[in-house]
Amino acid sequence: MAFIFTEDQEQFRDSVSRFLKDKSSTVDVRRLMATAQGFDSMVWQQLSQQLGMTGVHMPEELGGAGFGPVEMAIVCEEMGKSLYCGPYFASAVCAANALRIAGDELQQETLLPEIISGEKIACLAVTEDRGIWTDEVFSTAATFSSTATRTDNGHLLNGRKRFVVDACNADTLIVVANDDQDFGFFVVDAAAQGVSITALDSMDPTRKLADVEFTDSPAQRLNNSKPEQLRLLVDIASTALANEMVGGAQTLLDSALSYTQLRFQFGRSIASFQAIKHRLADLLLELELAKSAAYQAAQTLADNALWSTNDQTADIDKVTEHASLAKAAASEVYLHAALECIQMHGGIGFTWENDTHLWFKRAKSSEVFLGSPAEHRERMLTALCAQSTDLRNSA
Amino acid sequence: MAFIFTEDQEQFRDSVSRFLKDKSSTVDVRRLMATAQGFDSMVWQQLSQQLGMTGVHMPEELGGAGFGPVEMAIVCEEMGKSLYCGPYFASAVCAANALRIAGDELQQETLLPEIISGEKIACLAVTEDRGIWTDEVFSTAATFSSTATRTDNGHLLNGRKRFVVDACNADTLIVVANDDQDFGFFVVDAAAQGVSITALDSMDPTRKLADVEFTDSPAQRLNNSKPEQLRLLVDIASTALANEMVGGAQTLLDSALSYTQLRFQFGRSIASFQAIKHRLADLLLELELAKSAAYQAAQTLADNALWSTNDQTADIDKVTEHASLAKAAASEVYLHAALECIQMHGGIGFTWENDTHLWFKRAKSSEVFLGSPAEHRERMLTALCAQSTDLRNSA
Amino acid sequence: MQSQQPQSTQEITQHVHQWLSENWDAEADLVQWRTLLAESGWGAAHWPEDYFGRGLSVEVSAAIEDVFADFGAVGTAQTGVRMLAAATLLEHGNHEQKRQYLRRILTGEDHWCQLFSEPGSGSDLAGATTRADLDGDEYIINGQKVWNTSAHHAHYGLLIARTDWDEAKHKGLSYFILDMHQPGVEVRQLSQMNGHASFNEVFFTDARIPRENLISTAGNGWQVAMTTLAHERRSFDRSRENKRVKQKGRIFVELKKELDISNEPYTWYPQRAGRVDLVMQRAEETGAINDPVQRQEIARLHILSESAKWTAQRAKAAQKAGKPQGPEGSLGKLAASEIARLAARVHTNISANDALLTGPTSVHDGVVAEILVSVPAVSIAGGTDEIQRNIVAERVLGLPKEPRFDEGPFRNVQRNSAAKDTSK
Amino acid sequence: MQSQQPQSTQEITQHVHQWLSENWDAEADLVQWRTLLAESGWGAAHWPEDYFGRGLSVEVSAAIEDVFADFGAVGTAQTGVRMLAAATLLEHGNHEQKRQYLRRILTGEDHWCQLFSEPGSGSDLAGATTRADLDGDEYIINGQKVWNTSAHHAHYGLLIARTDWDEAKHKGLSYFILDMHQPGVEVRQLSQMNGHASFNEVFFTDARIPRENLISTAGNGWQVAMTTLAHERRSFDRSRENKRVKQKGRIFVELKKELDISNEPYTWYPQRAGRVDLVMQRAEETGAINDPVQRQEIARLHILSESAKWTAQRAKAAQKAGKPQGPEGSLGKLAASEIARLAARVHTNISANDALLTGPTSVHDGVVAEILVSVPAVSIAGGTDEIQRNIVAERVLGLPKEPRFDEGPFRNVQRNSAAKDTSK
Repeated sequence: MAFIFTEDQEQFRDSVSRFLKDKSSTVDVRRLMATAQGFDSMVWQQLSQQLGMTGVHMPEELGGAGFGPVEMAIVCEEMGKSLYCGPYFASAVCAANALRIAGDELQQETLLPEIISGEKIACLAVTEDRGIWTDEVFSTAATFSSTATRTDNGHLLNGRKRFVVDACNADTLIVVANDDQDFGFFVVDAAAQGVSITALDSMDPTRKLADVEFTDSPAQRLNNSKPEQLRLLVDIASTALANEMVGGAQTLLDSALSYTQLRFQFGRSIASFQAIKHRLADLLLELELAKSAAYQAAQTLADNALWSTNDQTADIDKVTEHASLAKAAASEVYLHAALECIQMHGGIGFTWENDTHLWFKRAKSSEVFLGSPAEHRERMLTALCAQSTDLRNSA
Repeated sequence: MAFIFTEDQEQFRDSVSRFLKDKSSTVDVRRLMATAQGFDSMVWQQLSQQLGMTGVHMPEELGGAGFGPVEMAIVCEEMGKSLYCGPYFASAVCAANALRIAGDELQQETLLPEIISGEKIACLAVTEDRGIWTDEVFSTAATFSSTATRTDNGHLLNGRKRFVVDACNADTLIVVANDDQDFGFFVVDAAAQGVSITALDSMDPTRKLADVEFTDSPAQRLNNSKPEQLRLLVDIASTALANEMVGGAQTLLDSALSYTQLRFQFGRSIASFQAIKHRLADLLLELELAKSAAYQAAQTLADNALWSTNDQTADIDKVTEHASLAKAAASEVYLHAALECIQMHGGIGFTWENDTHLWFKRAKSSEVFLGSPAEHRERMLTALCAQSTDLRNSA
Repeated sequence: MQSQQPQSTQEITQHVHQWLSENWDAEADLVQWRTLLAESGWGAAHWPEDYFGRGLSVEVSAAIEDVFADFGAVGTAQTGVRMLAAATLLEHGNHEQKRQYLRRILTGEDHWCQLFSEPGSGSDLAGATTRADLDGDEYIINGQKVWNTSAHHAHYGLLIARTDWDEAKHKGLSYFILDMHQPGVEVRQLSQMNGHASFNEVFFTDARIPRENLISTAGNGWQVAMTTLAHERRSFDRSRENKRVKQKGRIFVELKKELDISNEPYTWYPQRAGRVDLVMQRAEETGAINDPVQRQEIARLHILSESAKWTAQRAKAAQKAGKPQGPEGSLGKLAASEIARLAARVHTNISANDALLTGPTSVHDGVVAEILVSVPAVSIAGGTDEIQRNIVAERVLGLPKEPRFDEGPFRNVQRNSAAKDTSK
Repeated sequence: MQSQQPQSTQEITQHVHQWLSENWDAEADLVQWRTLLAESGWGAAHWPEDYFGRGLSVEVSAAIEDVFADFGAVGTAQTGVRMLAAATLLEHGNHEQKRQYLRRILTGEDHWCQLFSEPGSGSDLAGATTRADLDGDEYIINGQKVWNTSAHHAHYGLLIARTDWDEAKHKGLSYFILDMHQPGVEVRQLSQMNGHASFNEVFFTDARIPRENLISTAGNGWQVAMTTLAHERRSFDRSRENKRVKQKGRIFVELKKELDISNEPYTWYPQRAGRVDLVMQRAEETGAINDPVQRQEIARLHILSESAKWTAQRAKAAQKAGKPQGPEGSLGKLAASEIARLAARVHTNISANDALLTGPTSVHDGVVAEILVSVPAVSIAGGTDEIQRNIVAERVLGLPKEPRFDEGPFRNVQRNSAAKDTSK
């Protein structure tokens, strides 16, 4: 975006926004979050096929629109604003990018078109145990207890993945597992033998989580798999999530602004109390800073030929620095906005009937998803230090 | 204090407070901080001999008043309020307690009476290099580059100590140094051979710092020296400093309260603006919490027979927990109060003429002195975990 | 009740002990036993002799309660809003009102609820717009109340409603006893974001109150409400009663039912406070205790909660010593908010993804998730942090009051559009 | 000045280049050279032709300045308050005032200062109580101003003073040019807590201003002051001039003297901003970069300062693209305060005890200590954070304005007791 979105991007945002305003009202969100599936297949089909959101960042030859991370981030921001319920993040952001990065040409041609068109839903399974996105998962030295054993007919997968977003809705799972080399990405059909998917009850019912167990499940290795691709995927996912989060925070700020101006106590609107005014000003500042970071992270992804980790000119440390910077900043403002929005609504903000808690819960689940703000700050600083070392070495 | 000061303690506080109001006005502080000595010998003599402040916590048989850490903390709090300039902290708090803890009976009888009476001034030299009060210094496993070599005529001291408070005014230095055992406390005459004291220019001219170098300086080992005594001394000093700091923060809060009520802008006192009101309420909360912690730390010292590290009933982990808890809390509120006080004074608060910066600078020097809030939080938690381990072991 | 009053506290407590030995029966009917208590005057000894008490001091009455506790005997009903109703009636009710309601308050036969807050008047309680219009010998009630704990169990409600729209805000209110069991009163449970439903909404559509149920005089409702609110702040210690129900006997079975109803809204309150007690255990279970960054946050929480505890103890000790209350006494609620918020953050970081889970496979039965979705209530319920800061700033620090925008006839005061309709 | 105006910007700049080739002399006397510039109209080409300019657009004028820079030629004097004086005179001055002052502004012969803020009116500039009383053909000035940068060098001051105490606050002010070199004007340097003295106080005791030095009309002073303040916000970029003085020639020696005076108050400004640029270096020097807890704080600072930089760039890009300014444009000052405060904390933790030292043996010449004692100014100078938050809340978010307590005759408005005396 180079600090400003183009006219085309603004128009694209408007069309996404209008669509979601229509199809993802809080009535829709409340209806869908109470279901096990958690999304509306018809809306999914429309956004994938009519608006091309699922493929906006994918190559035209595979059925995408040929744009990049900035446009993907625009979709995520708007979905964050309306709390869209559906597997966009799991399928279009995480799984599609994993296939794009780690799949060879044939695998991309075979697997991606149906995901881009939304006909199939995929998801990405990474974390194990407590679902922690620790330094090890972030680094290329990660080890996983899930294993892929080579057989004559491809691989057999064994292990357990936790907190997998939208696994219940997935046709295809992209799974990170150890193999005879290091670790790699494996494609597993959700309906395949030995795949057991258990939905988790989460405080945030708008983002569906599941545990997935594999017992000798047939799996196809993505042929260009390399361990360092996991880091890039975390960067992409973090950037997308950061944009989703600033979208959500914007809705919360808007809600607080509108409610405090309507709400009268002691003969005046509560927005006229300086304590409220100043906190809203501070929240605006924090949000605009986090937005800038989220936009910049998307731009840095776009600038650094992210689709190939072989690109020597790509500044992967800058990509990681900005992705984690954005994730840390967005996590904090999202939760802050949610808490302020509840507080400024007073008692009514704590009720089920009021919509604020829907965003509050998404803010909470986004805070821990992909790693905590503290973990991302550490990750960012490591990437930053790597750059300054590079600079010193090259100087 | 068991959560409330006794009538005697309140009376003692009143007399200390009246004395300091009279003898340590900001005019006095400004006059003294501009001098190299930094204190008024006459006032020192009065507070030591007439009011017995220097010995309030020392045994009667050595010329003290026979009270304990709570009364010492009362003096420190009042001194913090008036920003008293003088070697009370160095001599009465740090050095006298070091002698009391590590000296044998004869050494105490020889050295302490003159310090208690204020005729001699002593100071404690611990940190080296960057003056860091790191985990190592806090622990019993510390090593020092300063060494004390045993000779036929006692020890010879070599090394360099940094950031020694009131070294320039000291007749006697108590120095922590390695000896043939582990490390111990050594008494050095400031006028002895090979002692070189260099005053440091500090941003806080109300607390005089110096570097001290020893070259084959004759030194007397305190005969009951044990490494674990350093930890107790840090506890005592931290507790005293915490009380000094909450005193200083109280003055800053009082100043902000009084100025914001007098100051009119836009036809109303600025204290009537909710932004100011609410921040003052928050500051009061933070200060009262920190005060409770500072008082509790003093009481815990008093409750745990601190003068003897041999006492089996003493809960040294509780002492450390509360001392570091109080230091961390007081450091943060002191700086917070100073920043708020400047901010609420507006431009005038940034001028030399206004007194706020005197306390601001003391807040800053207190923040780093004896270790940062983060270091004390870590130290506190370590002591807390040690207790729960004990509890589990004894259960 | 007509018996000669012994002189010293010791004599009284001995007398009560003797009386209990003669009368206590763990197999008695709960209401029958409490009826006996009410008639004997030992169940509320600090109440006046004319109204089921013995006119003794509050201190002696407390000593008598200790005798009951030591003896293992059940006392009068004290849960919920009923004691607020009693205190208000004792101070402002007339003779007929006291005779009519006080006995059944003590026996626990009647449940009560408070009908003060409204959707349009939360922090600003005196801005109530529920209207009470005199029509012959009855007041006709229209409007809505909210945050009414246990209203769905209540026989009677303590209601403030506006009887005069041309008076100033605080002067147009009146205080009533409302019969909850009538067609014009509809009670709806209000679900919270944490899935619990501790409160109700109450809707009035031409509900009726006989004129004799007006407490004090018309227009004096705010003064009467102040009495209720003052007693609300002296919160009831449920732990003693809750312990008692573990004893054996028919009467305790009945008591347990009563307590279950009154405890029900509060089951999530420990989570609302942030469960500081769970932090170290969780940090050890997950290994967060070994992470230097997490240790800092855990330490901050420990510092905050210990300091707040000591501050409360300072306030208590000063009060006990008869000293004027220092600032430390007014800060507990703000400190509790801070503790809860920080605790939620620490629990999130310690538990990471596990913090989200609520189902049967979750950590400690989903308690961490319940903490996270409950904590936001602390800084709102019982007076928002913003109101608390105003109180601390104005009453403790003596700073200027907020400028007023709600003087003059209430009819002309700006208020929430939803609430405006009722003033026509 | 009477020459035919070329048409295109390119033609103009070529013409100026030609003109410079013919006239520029690095060994010239500075004032003589600038007098030539003023008379040629090339030194302030966007000013009117009648007043040392050529009536060209601001854009063309900027292009001409670029030609000067490329050529290495010295332009007109632009430092300090003089350009604010010029802008104000051009908009509100009469013909005589413009002829009298503008030329010597361009040549740099006269220094100017601003006399707006008072001890009793800082955030509330319009609450000024310095009085100007008409006495025959002169105004008599009494009162005090403060925060007057370079007043001790100034020949003239831009003064707002109250001429009518019965008018409303903003309507009783008038705007004057004051001759600083007279007996009733006393200038005192004001020391700051960081040891620097960037500002002055100015005291007036029966100072005199001839009636013809009133700008605009009596009572219109606030409107005139708005013009001055609007230009103050377009801050002058000192870097270009500062670079130029490294060139050789007599004229640059004189220029350097001028710039030294104008730069002098600002030497500590980089420290005031927190010196984020030094953080990583210091963290590596001390080993703090290896401490996980310190790394968190360093990372927070990096996030804040990078985000603020990108936010400023977003605002700039939007402006450049001709888009309406979004909220991001009004937030820079608040962000700068946060950055500076956090940077001070980080520097303190990184340097520990060394952060205190100021003497010759200190780290980097005491720069860390200077950061710590300078940072508190950021959130005050140029509009406190509180004022900024009000502006953001009211102008960007559209929230209600503060209730007013300063309407009606200024004589009756409550103000600081110290300032009250002057109103008698």
